[in-house]
Amino acid sequence: MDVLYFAWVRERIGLPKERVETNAATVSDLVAELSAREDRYAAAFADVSALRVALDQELSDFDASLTGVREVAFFPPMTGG
Amino acid sequence: MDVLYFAWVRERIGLPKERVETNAATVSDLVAELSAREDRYAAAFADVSALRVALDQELSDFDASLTGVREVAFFPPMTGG
Amino acid sequence: MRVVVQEDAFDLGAEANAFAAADDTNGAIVTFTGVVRDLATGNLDVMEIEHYPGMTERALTKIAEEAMVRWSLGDVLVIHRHGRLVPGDRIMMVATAAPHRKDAFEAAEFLMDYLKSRAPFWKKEITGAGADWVAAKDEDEDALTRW
Amino acid sequence: MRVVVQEDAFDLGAEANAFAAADDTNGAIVTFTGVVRDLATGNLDVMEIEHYPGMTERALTKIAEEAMVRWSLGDVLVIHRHGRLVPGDRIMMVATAAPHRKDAFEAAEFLMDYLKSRAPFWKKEITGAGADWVAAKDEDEDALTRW
Repeated sequence: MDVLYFAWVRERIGLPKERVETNAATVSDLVAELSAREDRYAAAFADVSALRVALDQELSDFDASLTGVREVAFFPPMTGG
Repeated sequence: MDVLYFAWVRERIGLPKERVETNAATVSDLVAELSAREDRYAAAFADVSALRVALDQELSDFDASLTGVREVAFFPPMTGG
Repeated sequence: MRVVVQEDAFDLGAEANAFAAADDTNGAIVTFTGVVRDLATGNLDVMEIEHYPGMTERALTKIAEEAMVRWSLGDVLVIHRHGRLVPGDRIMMVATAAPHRKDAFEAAEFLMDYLKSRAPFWKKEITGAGADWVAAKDEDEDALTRW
Repeated sequence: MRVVVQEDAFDLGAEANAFAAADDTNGAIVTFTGVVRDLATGNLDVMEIEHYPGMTERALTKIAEEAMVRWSLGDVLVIHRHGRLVPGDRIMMVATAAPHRKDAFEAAEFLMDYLKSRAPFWKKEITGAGADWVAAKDEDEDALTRW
């Protein structure tokens, strides 16, 4: 699936988008898998309460299932307007 | 003093403004005095709860004193905006 | 702060741009524009707006000053027309500029609520069937209790 | 209903005039415009706005549709910029048209509250001292409980 990062999550991880092959069942599983991979992921995901996640461009939750999802995005709380 | 009429009060009384010589102490006294004068005044002032009054261009009450007042205006509730 | 009472049409866009151009300390700009609505029957020919010259300017200025005192505002604009208007014409506008959006919104609603019931304007609707003065609505008077 | 996400500047006045020109059934038109404010220190050079192409349009459309369902509205407009802006630049605007002013005001506030916390935009402030992502405010999240 495609994993996208925005704002300081993008800066901390060092890239805006990547293709991830995973069997993670939920968003939290994916976060754990990425965090175990490299320090920069662990740093970005250290406090998930400070993060938001979107599945296929809809806001979702960290315990949501990834079944059938093609695009996951992680970012901080929005600050538009 | 100058007495002004607006909207349907003006139409009912038949003039926008007149000079009135009076010793009326309050707005209510002035209303009674005008109403006694002619039917068209009595008709316009029949229900003062449907009217508003301004003294020297400030909204006021029917029991307000007319001492020192130069301009009295009678009109229905406003409908601006 | 600017209060304008005029018979002529005003340009909403030009007024909004000029109002918003003022500075970069007010992050929030709200405008409200009132438009002459046609009647439910769709046969309004003319909306005539009478006012009380002198008192109108005083009342609007007082309301605008009150808004500046109650909310943290950078600027306030009030424009109100009188005379003969037709459906689709813009009757009036208010604009508020504030550092924060809550102040800009609340102040604009306050201005509208007070302007409706405390500024000396009276509307008359003229149709083929005759002319009728618009009656004040209880809900407009009730709206003032919010402030 | 129109939702626009663009890098280019927009003309508030032209947009307001075009939006208000639509018809004579909506007596009330409200606009909100967000302007890049300078910092308290007065040294903001650039405000960079990042967004999530695709999701941004979906989120704004969903919020605008929700407003059309909740209030009696004739029309809704949302414009939001992204990219590099400087103090005084207009970031975004919303506009609502309704038969009654209460609907127009409430819907505009609703649009702003949701757009602030539910549309994927992120602001970064760049000064001579460096760059900082703007933190979301608890009060913006709290504002949603009103609706």
